[in-house]
Amino acid sequence: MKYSYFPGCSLKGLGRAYEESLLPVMRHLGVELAELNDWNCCGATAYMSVDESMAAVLAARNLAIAEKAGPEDLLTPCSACYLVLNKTKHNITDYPEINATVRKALAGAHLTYSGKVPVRHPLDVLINDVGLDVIKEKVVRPLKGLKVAPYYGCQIVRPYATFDDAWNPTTMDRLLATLGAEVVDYPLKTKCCGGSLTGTVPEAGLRLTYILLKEAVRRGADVIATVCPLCQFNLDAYHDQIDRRWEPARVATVYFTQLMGLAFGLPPEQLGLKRNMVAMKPLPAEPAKVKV
Amino acid sequence: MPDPNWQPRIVAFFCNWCTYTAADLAGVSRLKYAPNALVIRLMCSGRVDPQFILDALAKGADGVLIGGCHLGDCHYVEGNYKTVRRFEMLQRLLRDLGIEERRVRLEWISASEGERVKTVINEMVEQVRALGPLRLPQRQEEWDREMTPLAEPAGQSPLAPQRAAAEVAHA
Amino acid sequence: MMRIKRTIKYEGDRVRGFGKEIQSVPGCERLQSCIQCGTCSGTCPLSIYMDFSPRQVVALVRADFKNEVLRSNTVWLCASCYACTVECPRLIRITDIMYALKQRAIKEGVYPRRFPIPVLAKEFYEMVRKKGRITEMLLVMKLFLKTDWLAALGSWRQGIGVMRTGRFGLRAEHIERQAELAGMMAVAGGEDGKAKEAL
Amino acid sequence: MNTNQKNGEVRIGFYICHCGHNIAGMVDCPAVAQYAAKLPGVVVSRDYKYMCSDPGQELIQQDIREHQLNRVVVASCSPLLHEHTFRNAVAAGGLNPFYFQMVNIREHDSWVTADRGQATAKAKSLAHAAIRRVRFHRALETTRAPIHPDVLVVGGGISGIHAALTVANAGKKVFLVERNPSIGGHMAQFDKTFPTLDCAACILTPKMSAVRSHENITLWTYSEVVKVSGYVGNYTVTVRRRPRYVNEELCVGCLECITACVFKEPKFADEFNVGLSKRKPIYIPFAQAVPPVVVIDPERCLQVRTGKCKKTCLEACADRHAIDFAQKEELVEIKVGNIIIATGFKLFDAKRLPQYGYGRYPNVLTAIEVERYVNSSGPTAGEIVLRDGRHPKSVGFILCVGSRDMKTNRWCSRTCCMHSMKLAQLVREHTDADVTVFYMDIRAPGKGYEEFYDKSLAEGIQFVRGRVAEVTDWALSPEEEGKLVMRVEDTLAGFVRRVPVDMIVLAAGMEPQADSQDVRRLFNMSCGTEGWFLEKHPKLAPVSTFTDGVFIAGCCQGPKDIPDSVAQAGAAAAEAMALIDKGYIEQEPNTAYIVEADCCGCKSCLPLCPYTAITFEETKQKAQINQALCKGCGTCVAACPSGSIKQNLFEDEEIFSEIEGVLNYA
Repeated sequence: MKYSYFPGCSLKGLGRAYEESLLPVMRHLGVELAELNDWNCCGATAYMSVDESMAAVLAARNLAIAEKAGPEDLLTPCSACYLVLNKTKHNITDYPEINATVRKALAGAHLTYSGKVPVRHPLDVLINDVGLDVIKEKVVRPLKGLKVAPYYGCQIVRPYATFDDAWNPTTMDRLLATLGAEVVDYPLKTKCCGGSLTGTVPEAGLRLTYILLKEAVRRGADVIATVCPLCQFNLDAYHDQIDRRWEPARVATVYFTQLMGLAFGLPPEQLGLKRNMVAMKPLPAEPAKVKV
Repeated sequence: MPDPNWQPRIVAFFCNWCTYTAADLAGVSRLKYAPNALVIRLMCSGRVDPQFILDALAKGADGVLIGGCHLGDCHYVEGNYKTVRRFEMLQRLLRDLGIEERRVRLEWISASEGERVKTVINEMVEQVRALGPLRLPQRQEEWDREMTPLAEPAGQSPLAPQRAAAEVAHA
Repeated sequence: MMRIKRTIKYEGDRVRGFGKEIQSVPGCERLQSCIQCGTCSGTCPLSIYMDFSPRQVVALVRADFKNEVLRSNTVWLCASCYACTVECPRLIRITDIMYALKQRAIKEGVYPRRFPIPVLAKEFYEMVRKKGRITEMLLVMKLFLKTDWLAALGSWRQGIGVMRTGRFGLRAEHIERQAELAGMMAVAGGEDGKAKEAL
Repeated sequence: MNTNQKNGEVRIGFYICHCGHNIAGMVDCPAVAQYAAKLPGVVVSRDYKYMCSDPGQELIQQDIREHQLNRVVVASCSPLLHEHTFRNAVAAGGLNPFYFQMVNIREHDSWVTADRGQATAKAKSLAHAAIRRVRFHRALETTRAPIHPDVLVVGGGISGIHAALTVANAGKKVFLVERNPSIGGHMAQFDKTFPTLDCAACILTPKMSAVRSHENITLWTYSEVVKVSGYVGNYTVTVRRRPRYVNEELCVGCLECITACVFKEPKFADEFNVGLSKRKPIYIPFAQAVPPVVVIDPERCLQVRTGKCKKTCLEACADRHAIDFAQKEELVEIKVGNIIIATGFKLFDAKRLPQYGYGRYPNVLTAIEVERYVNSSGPTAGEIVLRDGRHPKSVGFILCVGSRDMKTNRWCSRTCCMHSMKLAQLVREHTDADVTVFYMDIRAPGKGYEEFYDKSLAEGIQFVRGRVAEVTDWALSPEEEGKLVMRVEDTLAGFVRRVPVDMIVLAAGMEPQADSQDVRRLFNMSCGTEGWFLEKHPKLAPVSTFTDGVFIAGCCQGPKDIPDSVAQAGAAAAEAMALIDKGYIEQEPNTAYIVEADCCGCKSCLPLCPYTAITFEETKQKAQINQALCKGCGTCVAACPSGSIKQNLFEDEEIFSEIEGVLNYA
């Protein structure tokens, strides 16, 4: 199994623990990821705010590079990248004027775009291509007794819910259950984490983060599992401010790939767990293997 | 030489119960669409004789549209199934005659699909516009002129286009 | 003393054609079919901070109240979570309408001064245009520079945490073929150079 | 080809109608009249404001007399609307009505064309075609077929009941077929009816009993129509009667068998109480069921399923012998002249909108569930209770659940505003709870309905304009603990609110029945894109369908309330009776016929006819068409290799001339 791989800027920066855990986990499952040659920023939400045709071109460059690289599907772990790349695909198909601009811009760089390469999220690939059976076979350290709140955030199921339900996504729930974890009923699983507003308008943005954390604590979660670098940062990095503004709601937030790595018995120090600001508690039942 | 003022002319055969009614609904809904399709009402698309289609093309139509009830919904139980079979044969024939198949189109439009009448007619007009004029009557005149010296005795009138088409249809 | 505010709107306050203009933007086609049910505002996690709710924004855009909409904080509080777009019973892509409005606000320079969100969008835009990639730390520093130093001080503990866990790369990220991207963006910007004008 | 010679000189009168502004606004009518005047055979060419008006028709008749017209062409609206009007006018002028041709320049031209020049040109082309065509018309006679006086009514809800009673009271025989074990439909489940708040059972039960006792009505419950053939006046219908394992004639409804059943406790979801109570395998649908007899659920009954049961029910029934496990499914064939379809609706499944939590939160209910709760014969004997038995202190109603929503159903279900207000009033009557109704628009457009809205307001029911975005059970403040919380924009107050309540009632909308497509095919009807049965004309033929002799009433045509359903049922009954009392139907003379001399006896037409109208005369080696059976589709005409089959009104030369006509004006 082979995929083109678009990490996106966050996985090289604030979200590097995501990449640090995703790569070994995928390797462990026999999935080959080939990082896209000279990829550029997807444009994220900020770009759409400035100029939509430039945003389309920016994202389309990556799609075109992926097409040039080969027929493999394009895997992108960051929710924002996943949304932007998929949205660009839709826009290029649906709007002739965007299509024309993109083609013209790509032609200048000797690139073409035909729409052939699907943009996929690791959750989608793990559930639908790799399969839970295969994942189950690799579990050597079941996460028994670990209560995990599955938090999907917004942009992998909205607005282009292709591999999961927009209202009640379950792919991560099923994956976590396969790892042996106890999945907490977490009705806020697709609520917004506040996005970049946590930094720019903390009063509004952080409150959303706080509600997510508080409800996870209230429901007894030991850890929150995320699929998005921005969600992880928001849920992990603002506890001081949340303490000050409201009340402490301490619970660790990790990438689902980090939990997979733990269940696969991969060395914890190679999964980027040390990058957490609120450290994950040791796994229950067995003596603590996870260093903080 | 393309005439800049040329407009595609399309003859449409619509069944009374579904497509004709749908076209009425499009009217009642005030949906605007291209004026190039002229509708001839028949009771059932099963009445559409391949001769009608060839005749329309021979008399100067650039395209022909047939509209009937959806399969399984025919007012006469199964007339439209007959239409499909006949239509497939006709498409082969058109291919042999060197007429683009896309000039003749069969569509199922139910009585409630007024919007679809608009879409189909607009699409078809653009499709035929892209193909350009068919000019069968003129072409036939040209062929006749080429053939006249060969024909004997001189002065015998060539086959009328309609008869010719009819014979082809029954061949 | 009781302060009063005159809120009546005159025909002259409308900018004729604005609603149509927004409607013509890709994704905003269904703007006119809004029935003002308020599902967007009800589902929006941030509508409670907005001076106009998303529903009101749709009504204002439709009625050509351009200045009122572009000057409001609403569009800048949209976190692009797409909840409204998914929930709208009239299939209106409200998030896309918000983007269309943000673009126009930036283009016309009417967004609130020193308000961090449009500044972030612009800095982000600039960095990508120049480098092809984002280096989050540099972005954040620029943001604080242009908006509020005090806010930066307020998050010092967080900053230290981020440094300690090694999550802020200090090396500026960039792509190799920067010229290629620049050329593409010039094409996308069009002859009128609307992108340059925007900045 | 010598038809015109046969009728002497062809003298055509051409008339173009302005239809007020409808046609004249887009088509230059005088120009079309001038164009037509110059066409061969046209003697008179006029434009007039309203051709269908009396003076318009008079104009035609006068011209027929004064100018010896023998052909008439009218360019106006769709022939489906006014062809008969003008045919009658032509006949009144002394001409055979089939010397007439109509041109549709309104629905097919002026209303759908954006440019006046193009619309005028199109009108000329179409007029030209008709003028060429009418030359070939011949005098034809309509034929008459007798009408079978019996009527089939499908569906035993309030619409079907009312239609059946109306027809039966007029002295006609009616077969009423209902799928469920009892008639009564949705109305039987209601407690009170808006806007008068009279008890549903009090007004429905007498009608149900009247059906049972009516000498002209044959009631078949637990039965379904499985096959329909024939045509108006002469339908053959096959009805499948499912075994209820109880002889309807012998059962007296004493219900002792139910008590005696080997299942000591009721165990299975009771359909009538929408699963809020339980029943046994042998049960009576509800107290006032008609027929008032028990029924055995074959899926649940041990004897039917396994053949192994003590059959205590039989002992209880003793010497009545009403229980009959030997009953088998029966297929009954009946002949009727007209059919009235009143198959109703189904409720939207509220689980399809996960944001409202139906099925997840026990105290989120649907309106029909609350309806059963408030009913004194319902599962709680009229008490409104939460699932844990407490009485609600606050109740919220969410309207338009599965209505006015492009993602589920885009239509307005028309009854939910009133239904919810009625339930809101009843909830307040039965409890002291605060009631809040969350709505997008209140639609109360019936007689006495606005007054009912007034009453709701006066009684202190709160109305909040806003579509509830979601229902959750996570509390953000102490007063929200243990409650269901709605998040909604109060669009009139202008802010988002979180409203905690004990109970939420979802006003689920109406949908076409799940098998509406099958029923539509069975009776050869059309459906709109949404799945409601399509009426022939939305204003002028609201209960007719495109199949003559098949009428629709009630919610199968679209959402409506009880008064409208009953009105439609009466209308459908009247339409059927008009046909019956006329005694015959006039058939359009568009039948196919064979020119015997040209028939080569190849038999290729024989398998084409779905009505078996074509037979083969072995002695002559020629095909023959039975004019009484032919429906005029023309499929055989198009297929005849020797060209010996012709069709009245759609002769080859008529169509060829029409083709030439539409193409000849450039």
